[in-house]
Amino acid sequence: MNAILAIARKDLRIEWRTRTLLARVIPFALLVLVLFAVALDSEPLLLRAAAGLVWLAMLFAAMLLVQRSFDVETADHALDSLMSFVSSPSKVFFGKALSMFVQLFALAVVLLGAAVVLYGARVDGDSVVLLVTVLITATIGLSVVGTLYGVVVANMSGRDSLLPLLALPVLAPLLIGAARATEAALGSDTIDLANGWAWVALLVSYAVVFGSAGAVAFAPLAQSDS
Amino acid sequence: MNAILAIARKDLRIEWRTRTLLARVIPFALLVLVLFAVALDSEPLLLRAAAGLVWLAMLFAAMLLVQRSFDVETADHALDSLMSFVSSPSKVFFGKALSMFVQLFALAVVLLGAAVVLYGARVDGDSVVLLVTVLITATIGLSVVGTLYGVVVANMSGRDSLLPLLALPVLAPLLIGAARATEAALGSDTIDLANGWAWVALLVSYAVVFGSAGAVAFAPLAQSDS
Amino acid sequence: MALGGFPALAGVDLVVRCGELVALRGANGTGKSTLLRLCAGLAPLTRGSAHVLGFDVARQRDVVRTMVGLLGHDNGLYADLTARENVEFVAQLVGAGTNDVESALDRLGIDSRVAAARAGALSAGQRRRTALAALVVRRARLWLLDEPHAGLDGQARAELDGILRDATRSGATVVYTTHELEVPGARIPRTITLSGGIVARDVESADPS
Amino acid sequence: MALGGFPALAGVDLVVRCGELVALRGANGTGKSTLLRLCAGLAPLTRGSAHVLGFDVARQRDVVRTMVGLLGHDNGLYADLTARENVEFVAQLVGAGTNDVESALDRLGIDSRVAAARAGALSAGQRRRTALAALVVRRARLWLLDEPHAGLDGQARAELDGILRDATRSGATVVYTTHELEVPGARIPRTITLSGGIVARDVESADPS
Amino acid sequence: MKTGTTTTRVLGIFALLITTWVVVSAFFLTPADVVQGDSVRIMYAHVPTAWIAYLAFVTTAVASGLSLVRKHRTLGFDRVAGASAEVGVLFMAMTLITGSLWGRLTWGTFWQWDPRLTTTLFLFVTYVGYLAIRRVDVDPVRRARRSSVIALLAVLEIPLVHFSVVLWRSLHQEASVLNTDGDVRLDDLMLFTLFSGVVAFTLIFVWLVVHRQRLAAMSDVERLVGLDVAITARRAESTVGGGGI
Ligand code: HEM
Ligand SMILES: Nc1ncnc2c1ncn2[C@@H]1O[C@H](COP(=O)(O)OP(=O)(O)OP(=O)(O)O)[C@@H](O)[C@H]1O
Ligand SMILES: Nc1ncnc2c1ncn2[C@@H]1O[C@H](COP(=O)(O)OP(=O)(O)OP(=O)(O)O)[C@@H](O)[C@H]1O
Ligand SMILES: [Mg+2]
Ligand SMILES: [Mg+2]
Repeated sequence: MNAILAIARKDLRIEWRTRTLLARVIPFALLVLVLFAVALDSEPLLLRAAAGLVWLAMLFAAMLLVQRSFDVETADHALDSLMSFVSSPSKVFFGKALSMFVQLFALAVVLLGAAVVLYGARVDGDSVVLLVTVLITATIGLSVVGTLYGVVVANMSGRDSLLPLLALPVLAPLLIGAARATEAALGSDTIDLANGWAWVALLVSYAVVFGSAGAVAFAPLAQSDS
Repeated sequence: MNAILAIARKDLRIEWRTRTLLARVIPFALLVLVLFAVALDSEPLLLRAAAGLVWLAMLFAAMLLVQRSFDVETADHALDSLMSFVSSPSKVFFGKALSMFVQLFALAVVLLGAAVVLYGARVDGDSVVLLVTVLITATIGLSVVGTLYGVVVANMSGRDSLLPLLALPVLAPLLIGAARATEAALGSDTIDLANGWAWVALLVSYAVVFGSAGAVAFAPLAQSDS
Repeated sequence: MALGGFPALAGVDLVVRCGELVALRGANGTGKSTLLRLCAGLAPLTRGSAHVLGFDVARQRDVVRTMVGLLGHDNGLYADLTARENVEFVAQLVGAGTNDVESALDRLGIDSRVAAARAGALSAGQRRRTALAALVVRRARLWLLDEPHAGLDGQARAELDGILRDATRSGATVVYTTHELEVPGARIPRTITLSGGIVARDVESADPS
Repeated sequence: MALGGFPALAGVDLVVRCGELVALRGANGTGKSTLLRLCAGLAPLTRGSAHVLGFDVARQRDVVRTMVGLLGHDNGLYADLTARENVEFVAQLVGAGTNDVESALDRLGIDSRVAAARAGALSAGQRRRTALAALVVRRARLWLLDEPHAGLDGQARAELDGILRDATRSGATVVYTTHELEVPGARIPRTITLSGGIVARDVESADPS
Repeated sequence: MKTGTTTTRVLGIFALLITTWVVVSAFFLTPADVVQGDSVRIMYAHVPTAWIAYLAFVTTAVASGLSLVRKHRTLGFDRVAGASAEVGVLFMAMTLITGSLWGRLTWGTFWQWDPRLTTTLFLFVTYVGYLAIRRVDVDPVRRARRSSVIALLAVLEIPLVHFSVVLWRSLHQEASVLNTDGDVRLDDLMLFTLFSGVVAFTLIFVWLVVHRQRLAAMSDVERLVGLDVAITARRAESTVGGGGI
């Protein structure tokens, strides 16, 4: 437990010092939202697609954060030693997933706020609970899958291009689930609250499956190549 | 001239050996097209936005290629020596931009083909000339801007997150121009062929401006920090 | 063991006793680094077997990993943490105290200005010293060091020799590689020379200090 | 000159003549690497001025760059090209021929198996040798080498000393840093010792070979 | 060296015979559909390729699991996993191609953003990624371990594809645009032909995997034989007693 926290704290300290999230990833994600607007070039369209686009931007931004999180480990081959400091490799997994969660959650809140401003999405009082639950469960799923695939490609050359290729198809169900649930929470006419909660259930099982897969699979994966 | 070709050849040889474009970036870009469809979740919408989405996917994929292109240079600090081998730094710029162009052009052709299949875009016989011209000019613009910003972030830590942040806003005009011109070539009802050629003129001047800017600015930028 | 089809090691038969201090020598590309990484469970074994501290490296990798401290050609530092924070992080994970951190930094001659600088902004030798400080804090049972002297100045080299000797005194086993020429004053208990992936020479010094 | 607010060099007053072979010494963090990078036009100059081969480093950076061959702590190799392709690439850019490539590889003891292996799959010393071969092909007028001996085995070190001497004979100027202990047999014409960012000692050997 | 044996040759001949029967039956014996006309004949290629792709990916997952568990046979199972995934990607590509041709004939477009089609595409890309990671040149044992984990995660997508239509409808209010299950009513001969197709493609799949796997095994053996030679050569490099430094 202690080790998990120490690792998460280390990651967050590096984040704080380099301000990657604040100064780069958040602006990048906002930029992506704007670019969607540019590419679509129509307001009613945007409003209809708002929830999906927010989560798509989250996915792209998450790729950057995951890459960053493992660049830090592999730049000077720190991951090899890190693995030798902990009694069980799964601690490294949960430590890194935890710091990832903290950062992604902050990002999700900002992006949702941006969608309200940019795309004119609306948040009602009674659906706030659903919205927060969606944010938390989807972000947990995103963190564990991101961390898992981050370590898969961690020691490979050209990992920048491999990570999205491997992780995005696996994240597609999460994208669909989170988008539909968020749509429900934002009061779309195509999907109601009850349905939104059904999607949340899907998100929860997604996070559980990949969380346990990650804990188990981390050890065989976290070995350097050269 | 010789040096430019030697540098481009070196980059393409590394690409051929690692198959980054073929095995990773192209599948990634296709995946992005699919994710757009999932996020938008509506077919008429997709058809309307097809051109914009293709170019947006190009932009994201280009970020990966640029990153890869400069990762190769900075992994072992090769860029410093490379700059000292050529008589003028602009040769390095044009060499790297050339290899980038070759790769991006191949990618653009594949993506457009995918748009035809997936989004139902249609290519008519008489607009093929416009389409090819757009592809070439926009890809040239993308290559020079990508290379220019690639070197800006080349020696910075956490460049994965910085590159899209810096380059994408600059590429926004290109996105708009290429999207509109492609729309015209694909025979949309909102924009006609003549208008398409006007956008091409814009793309050409964009490429010229950034091409010369890159040639001049490359030298002061390509200096390592540490 | 083979890397990418090329046999890096071609049958090293080698027993190192507990508490020994062993210098590994050999020309470039004879497989020294590969041997160390193998013992740390980081390189795969194609043929044969390797036991470290009584554990099989291939099968009980996780156990082996926790007992071995490896300093490779790279330092394994986080560039955005200061030198002190790097050592402190290791201390937290292995359960060492703040005193240990301070004394390790002190011993490696890392003064407070250097300790407070980002690891990424240190000179090559200062980074190497920081990595060594982290290794001291770690208190591994088997120390594997790949060219620990490279980049260190004369004073740090002398200090390093003292540290390695102290480690063996407290029961740890130390194996390190080096290309340094034999220095007249220094005495290394045992020198093993690799050549072409096998042990070519194994000399036990007459008077281990 | 200052890095991140900390003055790495505090007033080095130094003249190196053409065709000289100079060894730069000093404790870790005294600014040797910084000095070399400065002369190569890679580190910024905060105060004062530096002239290399008659050109101002700050103002005529592009000219200086093309005349200086720098081998830093890193090797500057492309991991996905083979050792030979790496040297060939340099040869193409500087206009050297295939013979030069072969003779450079030969001189550095890079046999055909090693030359045909990906640079990323070489041992530390083999990579260093490849970088040196590229430097030989380059034929710079000023050679700056940052710890060129680190990682090389005894044979390669001897070869390196020969190469540096040959370079000075053909009119090039060579400055290199080192932490090696003074080796009895070897003769270095001039040794400069840095300390605290200034020149502490400047010894000209009596009999430059 | 050859990769064929009597068994695989017999297998190959059977595959050929049944495929011939399927082709004849699909084009000449089975009736055209009332609604779709002759285009329904694509079904005999489309549906079996989809199912064989599933079979291939499940095989990959099983082989990967065994490769992780059976440590002394890691590489053997890993070869099967890799070969099977390659063939699976091939079949999935055929599903996509036949499907979109069929779509062109029945819907007038190559593609519809229907949940089954979309998830199929995701499945396809997932295994393209799997193959991409197998291409990265590392030590075989490490590659086996890494790709096994990915294969075990990837196979979870198959139920997603299969049940996507149901799942989507229960959760999604908008009815799916077009029912891909089609309004095809299958008579006995059609059904028989369809299942003959499945058998034929299964045989082809097995045949391909066996050969692909043997090819990989042979190059591995060659590598190991080469390794012995290389080890001898490597030992000869050593200068025993002489100075290595
Ligand atoms: C690119 C387009 C298409 C793709 C990617 C595709 C994909 C698939 C897949 C993956 C399956 C296996 C489903 C399973 O058993 O889990 C399947 C089955 C099937 N497809 Fe398609 N399909 C496409 C177009 C079509 C079209 C145009 C039709 C007919 C109008 C069609 C009719 C069928 C039928 C009848 C089955 C078997 C019954 C079933 O399992 O539902 N498909 N297709
Ligand atoms: N990028 C940087 N930012 C801030 N300070 C730096 C940076 N690089 C080096 N320094 C500091 O400048 C001083 C000189 O560093 P330099 O690398 O030149 O030393 P060196 O003599 O080469 O030492 P070594 O023998 O360890 O290689 C050191 O104290 C170091 O901490
Ligand atoms: N990742 C790899 N893939 C293929 N071959 C490799 C790899 N790493 C090392 N080798 C080869 O294995 C042999 C042994 O390498 P190793 O790094 O162990 O040598 P070393 O004794 O440490 O040499 P040095 O003194 O130069 O550090 C070398 O010939 C090298 O080319
Ligand atoms: Mg080594
Ligand atoms: Mg230095």
